[in-house]
Amino acid sequence: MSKFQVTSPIRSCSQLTPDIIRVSLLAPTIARAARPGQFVMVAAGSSRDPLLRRPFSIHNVTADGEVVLLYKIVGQGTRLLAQLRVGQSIDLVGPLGKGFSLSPDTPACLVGGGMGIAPLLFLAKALCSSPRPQEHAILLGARTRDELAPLVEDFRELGYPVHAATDDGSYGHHGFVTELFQEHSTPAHEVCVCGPTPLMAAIARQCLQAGNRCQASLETHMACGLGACLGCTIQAQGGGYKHVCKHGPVFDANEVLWTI
Amino acid sequence: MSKFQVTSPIRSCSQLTPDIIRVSLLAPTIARAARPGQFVMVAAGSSRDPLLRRPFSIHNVTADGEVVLLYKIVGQGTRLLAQLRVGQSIDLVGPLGKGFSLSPDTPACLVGGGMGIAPLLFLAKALCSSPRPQEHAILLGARTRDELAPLVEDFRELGYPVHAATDDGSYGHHGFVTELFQEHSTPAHEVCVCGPTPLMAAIARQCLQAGNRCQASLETHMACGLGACLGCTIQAQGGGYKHVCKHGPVFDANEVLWTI
Amino acid sequence: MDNLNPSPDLRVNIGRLELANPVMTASGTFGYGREFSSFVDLDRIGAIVVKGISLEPRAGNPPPRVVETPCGMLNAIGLENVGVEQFLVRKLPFLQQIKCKVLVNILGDSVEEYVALARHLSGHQGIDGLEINISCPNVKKGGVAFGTSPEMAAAVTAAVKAATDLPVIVKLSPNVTDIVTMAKAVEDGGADGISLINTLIGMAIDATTRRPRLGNIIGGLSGPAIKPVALRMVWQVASNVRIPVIGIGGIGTTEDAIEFLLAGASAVQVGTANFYAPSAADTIRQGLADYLSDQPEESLGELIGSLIIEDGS
Amino acid sequence: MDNLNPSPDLRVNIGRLELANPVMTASGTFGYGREFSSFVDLDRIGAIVVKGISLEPRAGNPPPRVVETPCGMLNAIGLENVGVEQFLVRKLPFLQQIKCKVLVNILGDSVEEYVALARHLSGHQGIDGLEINISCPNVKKGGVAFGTSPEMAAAVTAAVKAATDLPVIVKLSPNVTDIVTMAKAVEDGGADGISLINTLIGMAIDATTRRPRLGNIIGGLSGPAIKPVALRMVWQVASNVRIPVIGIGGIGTTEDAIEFLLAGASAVQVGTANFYAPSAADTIRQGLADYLSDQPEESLGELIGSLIIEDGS
Ligand SMILES: Cc1cc2nc3c(=O)[nH]c(=O)nc-3n(C[C@H](O)[C@H](O)[C@H](O)COP(=O)(O)OP(=O)(O)OC[C@H]3O[C@@H](n4cnc5c(N)ncnc54)[C@H](O)[C@@H]3O)c2cc1C
Ligand SMILES: Cc1cc2nc3c(=O)[nH]c(=O)nc-3n(C[C@H](O)[C@H](O)[C@H](O)COP(=O)(O)OP(=O)(O)OC[C@H]3O[C@@H](n4cnc5c(N)ncnc54)[C@H](O)[C@@H]3O)c2cc1C
Ligand SMILES: Cc1cc2nc3c(=O)[nH]c(=O)nc-3n(C[C@H](O)[C@H](O)[C@H](O)COP(=O)(O)O)c2cc1C
Ligand SMILES: Cc1cc2nc3c(=O)[nH]c(=O)nc-3n(C[C@H](O)[C@H](O)[C@H](O)COP(=O)(O)O)c2cc1C
Ligand code: FES
Ligand code: FES
Repeated sequence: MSKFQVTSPIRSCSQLTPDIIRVSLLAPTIARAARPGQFVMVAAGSSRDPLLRRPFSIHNVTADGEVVLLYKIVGQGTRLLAQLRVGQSIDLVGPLGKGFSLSPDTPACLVGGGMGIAPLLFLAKALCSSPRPQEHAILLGARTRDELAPLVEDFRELGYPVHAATDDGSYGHHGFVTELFQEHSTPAHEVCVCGPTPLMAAIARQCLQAGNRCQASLETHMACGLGACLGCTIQAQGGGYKHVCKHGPVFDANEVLWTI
Repeated sequence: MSKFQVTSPIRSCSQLTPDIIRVSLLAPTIARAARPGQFVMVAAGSSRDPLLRRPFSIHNVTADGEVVLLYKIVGQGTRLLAQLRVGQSIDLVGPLGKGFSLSPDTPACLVGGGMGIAPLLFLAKALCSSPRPQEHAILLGARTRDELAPLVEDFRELGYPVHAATDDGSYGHHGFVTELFQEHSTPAHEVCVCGPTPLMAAIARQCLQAGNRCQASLETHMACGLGACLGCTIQAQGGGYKHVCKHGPVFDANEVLWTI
Repeated sequence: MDNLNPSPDLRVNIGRLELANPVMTASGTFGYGREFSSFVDLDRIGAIVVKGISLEPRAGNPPPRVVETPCGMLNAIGLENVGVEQFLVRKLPFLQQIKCKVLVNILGDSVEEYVALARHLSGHQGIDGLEINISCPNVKKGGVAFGTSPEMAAAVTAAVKAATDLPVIVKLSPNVTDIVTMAKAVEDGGADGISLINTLIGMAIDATTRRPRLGNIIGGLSGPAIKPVALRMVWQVASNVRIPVIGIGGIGTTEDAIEFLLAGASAVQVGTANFYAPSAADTIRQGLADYLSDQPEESLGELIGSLIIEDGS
Repeated sequence: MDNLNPSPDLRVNIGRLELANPVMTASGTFGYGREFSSFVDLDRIGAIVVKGISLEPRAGNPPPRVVETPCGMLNAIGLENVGVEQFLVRKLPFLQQIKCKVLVNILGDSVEEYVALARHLSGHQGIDGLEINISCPNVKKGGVAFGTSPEMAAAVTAAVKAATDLPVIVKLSPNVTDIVTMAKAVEDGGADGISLINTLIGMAIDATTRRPRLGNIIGGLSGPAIKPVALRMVWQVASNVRIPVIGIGGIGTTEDAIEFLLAGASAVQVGTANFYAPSAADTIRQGLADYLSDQPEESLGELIGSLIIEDGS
């Protein structure tokens, strides 16, 4: 449960689309301790505006101590991050939260939508060493080919077959990843989903009906990421609240009250 | 009296010492309208922290529309400015304030200390075209050779003899620029001084005694630079206040109540 | 894609005062208009509120008068102004030539001074209304600020209303326990509108010199830092009075302005933003027009107070 | 160059409570200490103030509960906590193992609840004092916050003092017209110290969805944005009471802490800064030691209230 604050030099940095960026940061302590599904809190610059760190899933870690993030430019913080260049540093706190938990010999179905694909690569890598990796299903969706194709490649490189869907049909199945799920998931699959809330809610419901165990990685606004501010609440099944940074970000889908 | 707000690309940028920087910005409207002694208000980044623009004297302007600034890194704003590279832009408002006023055929004595040298280069350039440029005296002081030598060169390139003084004696006279003033100024000189307040006060007093006309370029904290906030007050001779951004930054030394 | 609403109607009314659009500039941050004529088309913004004017000229506070704070600034100008006579002679003629409305912000040490100012300023072409700055201490009442006592605030409002035919806006201080009570008091006093907020009282210290950073020790906090407080007070006041409310506090972008309109403000004033973004008022006016042209609403009036509050939560 | 003062004495007293140094962590921003054990040496900071505890567990407010604002943040946590019983069972044992002092922040709906909490929390090893959060509404008095009425604040202070032997700090709300009157009231009520400020009340709106950004609509503003207000109030209060004052509000750096000490605070609490700089409390403690080792003062106590005010200006 060790957590670290590390000033992490940017090792490499690539722009997958005009607003999706992958950045590799040298942070060996975090890289070693990280488990799939965990996240880091990232300081977007040294000014006090923006004030708070931003949470990002750990997209991957490398053997030589790099933590890789995949993010989309959506506001002030990500805009500032995107201005940084190789050699400059980013201040990270992590690894944080509870990640995915999979039994090694159960086949898994990973379902990712948009930036929700980020944590699944790290998870898929961990699953490579499971007894029958070919039994896992990887289902990825995004809006367009540009956003999806480079990510699909990463999973294929790990040796997985990947089923892809795009909203505009420019790559893979024309439609939603939920449709891929109906087609490719089996009752034996343990399901891990990350993406927009409507996607996760739909998958969670389908799993409930079909009897699959399902884990979902949730997002909320976070101030601390450390379980201290109590700001990152979601409504829990059966009443009350849970905190995404501490009880999650990965929850058993049954713990969550899906309101959408 | 035209003022402009211009997003100005950095054309070139050089570090004279680890904390003194000269930057050339493409801002043709401002460059054309600028008079020696005027200043610009510079936005240090796009974040709201720091919130206010920073005032800098116009160090020089070029025929192809560049505004040159010379500044020292002293705090958050100048630190942010110093991170910007050629090709990036800086937002300028200017030219602002009342500059130096010299009658073309009177010999001038320019006295600069530290960053107070910045506006004097632009002034010296304007004086090149006066009937007898060789009658002007240029007296410059700084802490060390590093800080002073490159600036002295600029004035020499304009064809002026320059008298230099450093606090540590590493370049020119070992001592203060006030001592150079006693030696090299004549009763005929119109004096223009810019630098730390104690320097300006001392020169102003010597001029008062000797009967020289003296103009001093003052600094205060400024919020707007436009005469609107009334924040940039100095105490005036004879009571009341004057506003540096509007009545100055260049004042007749007699207008100012020198309290140091 | 066509705009839903290609020529949106930005007009708003503050009582009898009709503004071409809701973008005003805040007192003390826009000089007398002229200072910004290179950056803002003065004919096109809603209104200018000029720097606070007193009966006699005031020299103001000793320097330093301004200091930057995180996302904000403190000022202790001390109400420096040329006095009402000089204002009429030296500043009004320029203001008479521009098309936007002009409000004069007035300040005094006693009810009588406010009344005298209101009389002086009435009946001049080019002055369209008064904004009463009640953040000033009432010298006769032991220096307690008019703006912290509902009774004194109501009294000064009523007295000024009786002394002038001009629309009278009362500008509230946020340094009170209960802003709604203050607002209701000035509404009862007859105010035609309420503007808020004035600055929060703050202080800054230089750890190196161990001295206050302002000559006056304390000063008024303004800028983006105070926006959340301003928005809350505007929402509370607009929900509890019937007269129009003008939102002020940290407004620097079109989005900021929309937030205040949604909270119930009929107009907004741009303050500190004029300093760091001298064309802010113009940018926001244009931004509101662009925004509205994409919305179902046909006029800006429909936006006012249209914040959606989910109930049951 | 030798340090003037190589091993400076950082100890300060808050009444009977002796702290190894003046750096505390603010309630609600440091969990129960454990959450920060990777970043802060809990044995070396002055004191931890734990999240506000009520008699019964509270679930808190619906999400979203936090939103960023310029140089600050709004929170509407709604006082979520495990309740006093669970606190003693589940949280106290860890706190008993660390060397720094522990203060429990308490909150209630009535004087009786505060008294019951004080009784429950007295006599436990590991609890060194109470901090009364009076920003809560008094349900019996129509929901007016204890912290906005001098009488109610004095009453709750006196009642808690009578119910416990622990040192009692009263934490003031800044949302009042006259902070000095509030401070004097709790001093008269018998408080051993005063901490201030709690959060300013603010609001944020999402212009796109036209909805409040917080589930609770309004929330508490904290962070660097409020520092000037906090510093002003600390200075005013410290100049007008005899009991020790603890400064809170936007403190994130050593320089911030020094400014509050100069203004008269005997200690400081680090709040929101813990979120963006989780080792802030440690950094500031070390920073104060380094600072003092270069100053003529031999102990930190000499720094307190040593702001230099030039007279005559
Ligand atoms: C555990 C966790 C893991 C995440 N992993 C990734 C990732 O791997 N890649 C990635 O691109 N993004 C990820 N996010 C989302 C990411 O944190 C936000 O996109 C980022 O904080 C936006 O910062 P900004 O300053 O650019 O945008 P802002 O200006 O702060 O906000 C822009 C918009 O995004 C919304 N927003 C901001 N933060 C959040 C949030 N935490 N949750 C929901 N909405 C938000 C705002 O309300 C606003 O509408 C993750 C979030 C969480 C909680
Ligand atoms: C008309 C005018 C012309 C100027 N020309 C130049 C120039 O050509 N080159 C140059 O290097 N500097 C110049 N300055 C000073 C320059 O504006 C400040 O150094 C700069 O604003 C510091 O910004 P910062 O954010 O880096 O420092 P901050 O963090 O804001 O401040 C660092 C320190 O400098 C002090 N300081 C900041 N601004 C001022 C100010 N305006 N006056 C006095 N003290 C201040 C602060 O109190 C603090 O002690 C000029 C100032 C004025 C008013
Ligand atoms: C430098 C300065 C001077 C001000 N002078 C006045 C004034 O004379 N009268 C007044 O009512 N308000 C005055 N104000 C307050 C502003 O009009 C406004 O209410 C406040 O700054 C909050 O808005 P902002 O955050 O947009 O600046 C002044 C503010 C500043 C920053
Ligand atoms: C998320 C959060 C939760 C808080 N919870 C409490 C609390 O339970 N009790 C309390 O007295 N103050 C609480 N506060 C107020 C802080 O202790 C502190 O007074 C305030 O945040 C100002 O300090 P800062 O600007 O350093 O954060 C909370 C503040 C935040 C940001
Ligand atoms: S983000 Fe602070 S408790 Fe989860
Ligand atoms: S800086 Fe605003 S009036 Fe001079």
